[in-house]
Amino acid sequence: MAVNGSVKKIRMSDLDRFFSALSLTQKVYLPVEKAGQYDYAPWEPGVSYDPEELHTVKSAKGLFFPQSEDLIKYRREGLSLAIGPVAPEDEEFVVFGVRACDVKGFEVLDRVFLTDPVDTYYKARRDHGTVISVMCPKPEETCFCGTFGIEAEAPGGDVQCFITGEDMLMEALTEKGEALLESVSGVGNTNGDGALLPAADETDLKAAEEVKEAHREIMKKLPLAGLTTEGFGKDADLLTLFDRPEWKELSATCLGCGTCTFVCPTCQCYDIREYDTGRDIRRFRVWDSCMYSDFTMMAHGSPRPEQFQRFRQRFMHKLKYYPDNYEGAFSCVGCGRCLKKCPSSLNIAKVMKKLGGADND
Amino acid sequence: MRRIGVFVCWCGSNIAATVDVAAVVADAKVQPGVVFAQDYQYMCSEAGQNIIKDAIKEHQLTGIVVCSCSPRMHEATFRKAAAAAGLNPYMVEIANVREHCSWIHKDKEAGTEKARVLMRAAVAKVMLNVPLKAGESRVVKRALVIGGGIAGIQTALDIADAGFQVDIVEKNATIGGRMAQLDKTFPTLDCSSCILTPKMVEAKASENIRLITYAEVEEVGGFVGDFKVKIRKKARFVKEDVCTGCGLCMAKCPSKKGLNEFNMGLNNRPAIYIPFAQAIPNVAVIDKTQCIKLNTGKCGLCEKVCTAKAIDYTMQDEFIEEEYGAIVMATGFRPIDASKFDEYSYSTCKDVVTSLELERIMNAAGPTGGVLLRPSDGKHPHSVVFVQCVGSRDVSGRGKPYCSKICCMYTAKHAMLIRDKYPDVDVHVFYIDVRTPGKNFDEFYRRAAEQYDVDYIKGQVGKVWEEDGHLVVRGVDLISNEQVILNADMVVLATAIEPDPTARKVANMLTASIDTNDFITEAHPKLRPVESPTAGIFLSGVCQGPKDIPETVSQAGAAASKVIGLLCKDKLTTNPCVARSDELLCNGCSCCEKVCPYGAISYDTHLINDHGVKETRRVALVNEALCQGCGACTVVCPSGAMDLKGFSNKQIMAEVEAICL
Amino acid sequence: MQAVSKKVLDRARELMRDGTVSRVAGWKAGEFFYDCEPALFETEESLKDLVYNRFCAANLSKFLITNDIASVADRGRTLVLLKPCDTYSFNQLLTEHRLSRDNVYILGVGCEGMCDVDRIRALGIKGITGVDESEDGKKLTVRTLYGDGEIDVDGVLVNKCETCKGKAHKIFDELISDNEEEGPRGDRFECVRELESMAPAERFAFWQKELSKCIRCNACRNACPACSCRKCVFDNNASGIASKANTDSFEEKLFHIIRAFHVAGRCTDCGECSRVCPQGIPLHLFNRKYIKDINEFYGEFAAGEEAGQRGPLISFEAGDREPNSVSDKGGD
Amino acid sequence: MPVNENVNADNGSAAEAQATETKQWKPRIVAFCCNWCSYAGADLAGSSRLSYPAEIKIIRVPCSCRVNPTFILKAFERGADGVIICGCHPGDCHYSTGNYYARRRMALLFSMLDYIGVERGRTRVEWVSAAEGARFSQVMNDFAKKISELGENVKVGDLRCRQ
Repeated sequence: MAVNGSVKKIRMSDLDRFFSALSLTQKVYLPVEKAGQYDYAPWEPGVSYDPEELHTVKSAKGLFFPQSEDLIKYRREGLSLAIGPVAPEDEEFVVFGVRACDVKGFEVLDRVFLTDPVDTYYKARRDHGTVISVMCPKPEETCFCGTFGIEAEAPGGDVQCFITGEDMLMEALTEKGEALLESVSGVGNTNGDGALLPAADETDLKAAEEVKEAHREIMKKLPLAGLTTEGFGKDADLLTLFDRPEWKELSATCLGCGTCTFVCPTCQCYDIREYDTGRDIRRFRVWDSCMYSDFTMMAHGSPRPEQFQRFRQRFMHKLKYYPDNYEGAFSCVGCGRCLKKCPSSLNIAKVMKKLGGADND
Repeated sequence: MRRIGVFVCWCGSNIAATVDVAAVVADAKVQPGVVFAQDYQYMCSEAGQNIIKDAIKEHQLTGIVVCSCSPRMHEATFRKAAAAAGLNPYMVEIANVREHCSWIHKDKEAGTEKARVLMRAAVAKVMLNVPLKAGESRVVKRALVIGGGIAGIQTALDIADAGFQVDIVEKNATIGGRMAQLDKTFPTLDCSSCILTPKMVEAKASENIRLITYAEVEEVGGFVGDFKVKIRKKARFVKEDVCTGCGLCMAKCPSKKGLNEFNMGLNNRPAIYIPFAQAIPNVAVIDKTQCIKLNTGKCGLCEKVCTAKAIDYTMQDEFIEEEYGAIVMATGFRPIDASKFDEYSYSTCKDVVTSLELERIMNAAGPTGGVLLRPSDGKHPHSVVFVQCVGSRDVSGRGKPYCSKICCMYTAKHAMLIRDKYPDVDVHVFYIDVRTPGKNFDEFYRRAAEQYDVDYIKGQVGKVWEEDGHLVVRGVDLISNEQVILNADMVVLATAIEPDPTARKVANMLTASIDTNDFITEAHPKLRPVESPTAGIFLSGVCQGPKDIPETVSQAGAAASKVIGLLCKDKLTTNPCVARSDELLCNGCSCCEKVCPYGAISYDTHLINDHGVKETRRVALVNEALCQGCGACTVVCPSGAMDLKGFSNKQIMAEVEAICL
Repeated sequence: MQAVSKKVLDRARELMRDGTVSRVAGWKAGEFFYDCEPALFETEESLKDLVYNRFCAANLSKFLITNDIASVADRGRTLVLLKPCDTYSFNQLLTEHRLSRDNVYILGVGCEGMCDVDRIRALGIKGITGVDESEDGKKLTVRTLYGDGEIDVDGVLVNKCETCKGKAHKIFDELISDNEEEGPRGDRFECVRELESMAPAERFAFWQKELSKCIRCNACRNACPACSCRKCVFDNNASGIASKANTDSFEEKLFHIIRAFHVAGRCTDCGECSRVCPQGIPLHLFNRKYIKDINEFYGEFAAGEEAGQRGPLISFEAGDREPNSVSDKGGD
Repeated sequence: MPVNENVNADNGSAAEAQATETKQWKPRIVAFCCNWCSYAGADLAGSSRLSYPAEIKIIRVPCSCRVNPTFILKAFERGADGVIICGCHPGDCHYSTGNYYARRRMALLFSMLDYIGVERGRTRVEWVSAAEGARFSQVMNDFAKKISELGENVKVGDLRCRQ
């Protein structure tokens, strides 16, 4: 971390003030507890940031790629149709508290949605959103971002943050991030004895380095620390992997629900549906799951009629098809949500161990 | 692509006065799918129908909506008009803008708005209509009557008279039923067997009637017009076509301990017996529980004395399989068991008898030769007490909650007959109410009370017990509000009647529904009293509810006319708005089968090909001839596999949506 | 629990060896100690991975039909391990002709209550790597990346186990259980009464909050042994109510109400819906409401108590209560 | 199919939109009536000129047992303020048992709606025979009054397309 004017610090107790100041001009989304579960929700007075919570149930991807969003609206009249567009998002917003894995998840989505043909709805949200990441506190036994080369100690985004005891350091990484921090530079702190975001000094940076070092030590001890991508990716043989007999056993107890897909920060499949009142219609897209029996259903039936085929599709996509399409990048970020949430305790780590390199056993 | 036409009727001023017909037409023109809309003074008139027919042809309409009076009035008219123009008649929907709109609203704005919504809903529905075709099924020209009492006999006679074949299945060895056991009938006091016997003989003689006695229905399959029935003909050990009914065997039979069922067990009969003198067929039967030969292998006396060589100890049950177009239930009744009413001491005192037992005692062919004698000592009684409503109108759970209907009248009859024949006998009747609706009934009762001095006491009997060789009856007189204690030589219990216990089993086989008292449910209590809700099943006599002989006979005739009406047809047209099961969605869970009141749903296990995924599994099948289209199955089906044609889930939801727009 | 566990593993091996069964449906150890997954063991050798411990909450009844194990006769019999509560689901599936009894050999396994790792996490314990059960089965020692600690088993039971219906198996070929006679635990309708006693606005707020978390992953439905439709109406575009995602708040309510209604009278209260919900929505509160209503309106009825029962929604009495009178709790 | 592009559907008909704005809230009430008793009862109410509010719209079904709870929820989702189901009196069902099943289904559905906090008064079951035209009218008047008192259904509607 370079010592320059771009690293600021804020008292943890002043975070509310920070959100409040930002909220004057835009919505600030952060992990908020609701009936026992954390998910991203807009900040409002009374909502506070919980630095202890590692992951929201759903990742932050929904802020850029909502679970459902209207595409067009139309109305039937006699035998004709009157079509009206739905404008893409045009308001600025901030996402606060994103972890390293989820930030990498945005990159996975970017490759899909921002390359030609560009998804205008996604792009509008990406253009208008500013990402503030916070380095994770205590990683869980389900974490394995290291497997995909993610450095949890450099979470990224437009601004990345580190908690050093009473303070949080904020480092702007992009112009957008810099501008955001600049936008609140005139705000004073709660005590009234200085700025809300003073520049960080050497001591602060040293403290941050210590926090990171401690974090690295924990990361090494994680049960899945040794999990590798060996046997997958661009260089693996597609058909060999596809035809592996273990897929059936691996998927035998898959219920075909969409839990893994919907909590995943990188799954990007969607279906297009209509809300049809008989006269007015909204055409919208919704997240879809390749685990669903009606995924890519066509008139002749499903191209993947059996659950094991759909299960294989999901992991082949993450570990083989996506890397083939995007220069070797994997579309898993090791956040571990699927490890925690699958009702049948199936997950990508089991797949990688079973089908991957010898080191994984 | 759907091309819908909307026709808005003025009904003179009936609709047009409160609905802006032109506005409805204008709105109709912009509804999704609508290509044509027009109004007219009287759509149901020939000119109006021609407008519809012409528009169907000219605009290639695929469906039409008529905004008019209730579909209960003219749906059929407009369906016919559509069919005449080459459109499937089920592509017609009616928006009821008269009864449900113009006639009840005074404000024209509100009426017009509502008419628009009703039109919109009908358009939304017709967009999803599919052409339906009424199916056809054959009619087997033969009827089955289950039960050979007066109800069954009369039904069979009437059906036979119309020229149709009819089989009577009777579980006992003879037809005749309960009526054969009765002595005299109220209110005319003519002799029961004198009026019954000719009917029995006629049934036997009819070329169109086949009597299958000592037999029971074993299995029923099929549906209206085409039932398949398996009948078990129990072994009677006497060849029916050989026996002459001479009765010699009865005299020689050494086993004489069997209780005489015909005489309500008041005396005994031999193991081989003819139930009663006028039995039809007049053929002996061996009671295998009593026969020494069948139980020990020794004896064989009857075989030796039978000159006709009719005895066959090796006889086995036989099965008859037959097809029928219609089935009539005439399973009748029995008196309930009086022994569960301890207070009347029926099971401990021989001189406490039931009314049906009294019938036998009073009957010349009965155990006492028609002389009123006390069963305990054969002495002449001097005082008889009748107790009414034994087990009838009883909500305590021991008896029946309903009124057995016939008891008031037969008790008046018994009382009158006793007083007439034995003026020295005191007769008392304890009653809750005396119910005498019916032609000459009340006059009859009053004759008993007034002319014959029968002592009617309004009140119930609390206890009957034996003391010093006679009975003591303790009751209450509600009019004087005093306890009454009477000495009696005999006590007669007017026991409630209940459906014959075989009725439940038979009804289950026929999928005829049964009420909580085991009476068979009629299709409609007022309008279809002789039909079961299950098509092709008809009801005759007491199996449907308590009734006396004239009522039974008229119902028997009514059931027969319904059967004849059915058998006259060569083909049955089935309502096409019936349930339909999508085998790709069916789970085979049987929920639909269980709620179907018509037994229209069955199951089949076969190979299902779901877009290339093949699997052998159990799925529901709807018999369209049986299904009446109620839709009960569609709601219990969680997967939505079961849907109702003409009222499909999507159609109804489209109506809901259109109304809520 | 450990004693039962040992016997179960040995017996499964024996039954496979002597040819009584040709495969075993049980649980196998997962990635971590707590994520035991349902599994099918086709060889005696593979049985080394079979486990039966505090974290085998998954109900194997649904697993039997999703894999068509019990409908395919020519593959020989399958041994299935069923906990007491799982047997209700099995019976219900038998009632609905979804299983062939002859194809299954049921080993009823005793249960002392299953643990829920999410409830351990909810205590603030992070980075859990292992757990040890005390001799008496009352305590758990939890090992984590950040140190060890001891917790009460009772505090981390799976929701359904907190109000266990009783330890008796309703159907089995053979039993390995030492607490068969233990009755129900707690009052499973207390939670329903609590909601019922709230003001309508509070109830609405409660459900609004809970159901707005729903992500329509369908885990509740797909795990539910009563939701055994081959194709759900919500997946069927022709049904008129197909929907895929949380497009609006009421759609979620509609989904959950219809789901509760479809399983009313068939739900055995196995608790899988709440157990698998990634958002921790107390979905069992819907089903228990219906069980409670059915008991109150139409007499006690426990779906799956025995095979072949006629459920309350496919039955009626002439004197049934009128719908307008079902609630006097207000709402107006 | 002719398609008019770039027409804002919400302003498809300017006059209509304007009318909507000035319009007061009027309840939307859906009545499911069985063909044999209640629908005929409604016809009788009509031929006897016994009025009830125009907000009530009747959907004809063969039997009350045809009414799937889904229809009722669908109506609420689409903005209905009240739903009433009418059938033959218990014991008089044309199909002998249909209304008995309907009665159980509706009892459970209503109980659930109450449980999630939806106003109980928005749903009702009434048994009306073909001879009870006067009663039909009275029942509908009562129900409409109740719904007017309860006001607009805001809890369970999905008004994405509502103008």
